Amino acid sequence: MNSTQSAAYVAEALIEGIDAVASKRSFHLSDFDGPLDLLLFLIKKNEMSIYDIHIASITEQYLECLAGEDRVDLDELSEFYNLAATLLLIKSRQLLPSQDFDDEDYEDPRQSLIDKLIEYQKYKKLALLMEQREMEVEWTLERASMQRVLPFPEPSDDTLWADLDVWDLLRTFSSFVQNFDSERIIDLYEEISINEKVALMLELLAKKGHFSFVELVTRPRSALDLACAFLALLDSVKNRMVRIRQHKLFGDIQIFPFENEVTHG
Amino acid sequence: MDEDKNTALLEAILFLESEAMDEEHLASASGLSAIEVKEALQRLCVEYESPSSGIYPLRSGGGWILAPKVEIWEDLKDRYGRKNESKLSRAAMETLSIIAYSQPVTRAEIEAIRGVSADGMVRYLLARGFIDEAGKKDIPGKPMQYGTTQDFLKYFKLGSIADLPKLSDIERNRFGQSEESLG
Amino acid sequence: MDEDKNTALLEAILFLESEAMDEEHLASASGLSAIEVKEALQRLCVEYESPSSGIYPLRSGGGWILAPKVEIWEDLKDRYGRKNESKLSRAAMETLSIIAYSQPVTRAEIEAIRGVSADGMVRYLLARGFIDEAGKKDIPGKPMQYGTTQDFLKYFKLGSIADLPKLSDIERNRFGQSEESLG
Repeated sequence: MNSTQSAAYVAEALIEGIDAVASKRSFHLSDFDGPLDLLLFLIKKNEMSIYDIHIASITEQYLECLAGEDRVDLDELSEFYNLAATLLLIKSRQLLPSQDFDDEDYEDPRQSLIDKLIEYQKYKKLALLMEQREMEVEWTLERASMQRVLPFPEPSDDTLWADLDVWDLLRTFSSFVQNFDSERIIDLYEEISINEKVALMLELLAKKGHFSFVELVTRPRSALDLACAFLALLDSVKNRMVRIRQHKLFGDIQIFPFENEVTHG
Repeated sequence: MDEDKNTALLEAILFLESEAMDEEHLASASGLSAIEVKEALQRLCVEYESPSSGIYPLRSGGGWILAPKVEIWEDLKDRYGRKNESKLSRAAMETLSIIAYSQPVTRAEIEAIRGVSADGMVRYLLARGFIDEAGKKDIPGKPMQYGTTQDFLKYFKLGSIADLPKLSDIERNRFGQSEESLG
Repeated sequence: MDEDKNTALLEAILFLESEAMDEEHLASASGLSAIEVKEALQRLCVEYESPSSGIYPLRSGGGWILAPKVEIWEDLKDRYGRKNESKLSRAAMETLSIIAYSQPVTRAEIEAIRGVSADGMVRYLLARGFIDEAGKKDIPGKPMQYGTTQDFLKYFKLGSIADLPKLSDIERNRFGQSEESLG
């Protein structure tokens, strides 16, 4: 569906929507964006022209709508009653001989209501155009986000890393931690984490080829440290990262890289 | 040739930027003069008209941005598309339309047209960044006036206020003289 | 014409992607066949050869990516190159600190913390030798995890990962008040 088609489709759907409301026997003030919206709806429903409103009948229907409403909040309701008052004023003036109002200064409330309705109708139409526009552009194609820069300097370029020490690293990391709620950082903030133990295990494997479980426990008196080390070990065995051997029950556990054949010793 | 070089430079800059850039910024980023930027943009627009091009320089909110062509959206939507899930309500759209088409406009003027309080809607539109304060009106009480923002243009993918959708001639006549302000 | 359409589609996809895409991925993203992708890429390469083009499809690590032409780097350097170095080193530093303190960690996890794509930075840190692949994570998709290397330890003068300072150590080392809230 191209944009023109979809715009036409929207317009149709909107008109259908209005008809659907019109065919409903009862409707609510909340269906309308304000008193003028309701009035326009009644005029359309009665197939009248804005320039030739049958005031008596419209006023009656308008008041009926208000009478049936008890849920709209008072502020909104007062706006609806304001217009009701204007309608009643126009209706009452129509009952009086017209020459009474020939005065130059007299402002015809009927004319000003018509002007208002036309003005409002114009913006309703414009709002409809804007809505169609919004529909036409409802899809945006997103470009993957990244810092688009010229290619990085060669990896050998050490200027980037000049004068960095491990405290810079911690400081940088802590700035992230500050921005996270406690639930999300629980893994990060944990003094001893399973991840840390997994990392240490990888390091020891790379350094030594194989090592024993006690080397994994850096704080022997900490139960948490021990538990994390053990959980990390179980995890790594499950993930086929390492193999383990134990030469006797409750003895030390030897840890080997998974691919290496387990040899005695 | 210099012309080619300028065009190439502009193209690369538009490619590297992810936000719309106005001509002034393009000039400062490229080191070209305002006229050179204008001419290079024109040439780029022509080059990208080729049916074998899938992107083109799009005017967006007073600036320029490279964007995929509308004709191939359908093929890209599934993978790269994001649907706008925060559409404006009817009441917000009416208020916004009044501001867009009659700016600058005061809250009282909006209320007079819609027949309801505009307070909440104006605040909402301000919060969404679609409108902004646009100076005080020179009448007693000096009420604040409102106008639309660059973000408004971006949201509706309009190059400028002049690109706002227009009423048809018939509708124009129907709404009579009150149309003047729309130009 | 179909050929034009395919070329346009490929161009738009390369524009929207920020990472190099191999032909297989390009085919699945575009819905074209492998041969159509190859042909469209060829046509794109020819089109971008024009001296008025500032970007071109670049073969990078088995994939394709749009990139500014080398001839105009000089003109772009100030804004998009050197000047970005501090920004670049910050991004690299941030990524490295996350990997160091949360290892092993997947790219998606890094991205979740930093809020931006980690692809370029991970690649850079891999190339720099500070990080290495550290097994796949046992979750659906089996994403690769990353950890720090011996070179990393050497560079930061650490005997082991266990020697990385802890957040609680900050209390004992005065960095200034901004850090106190961590305590």
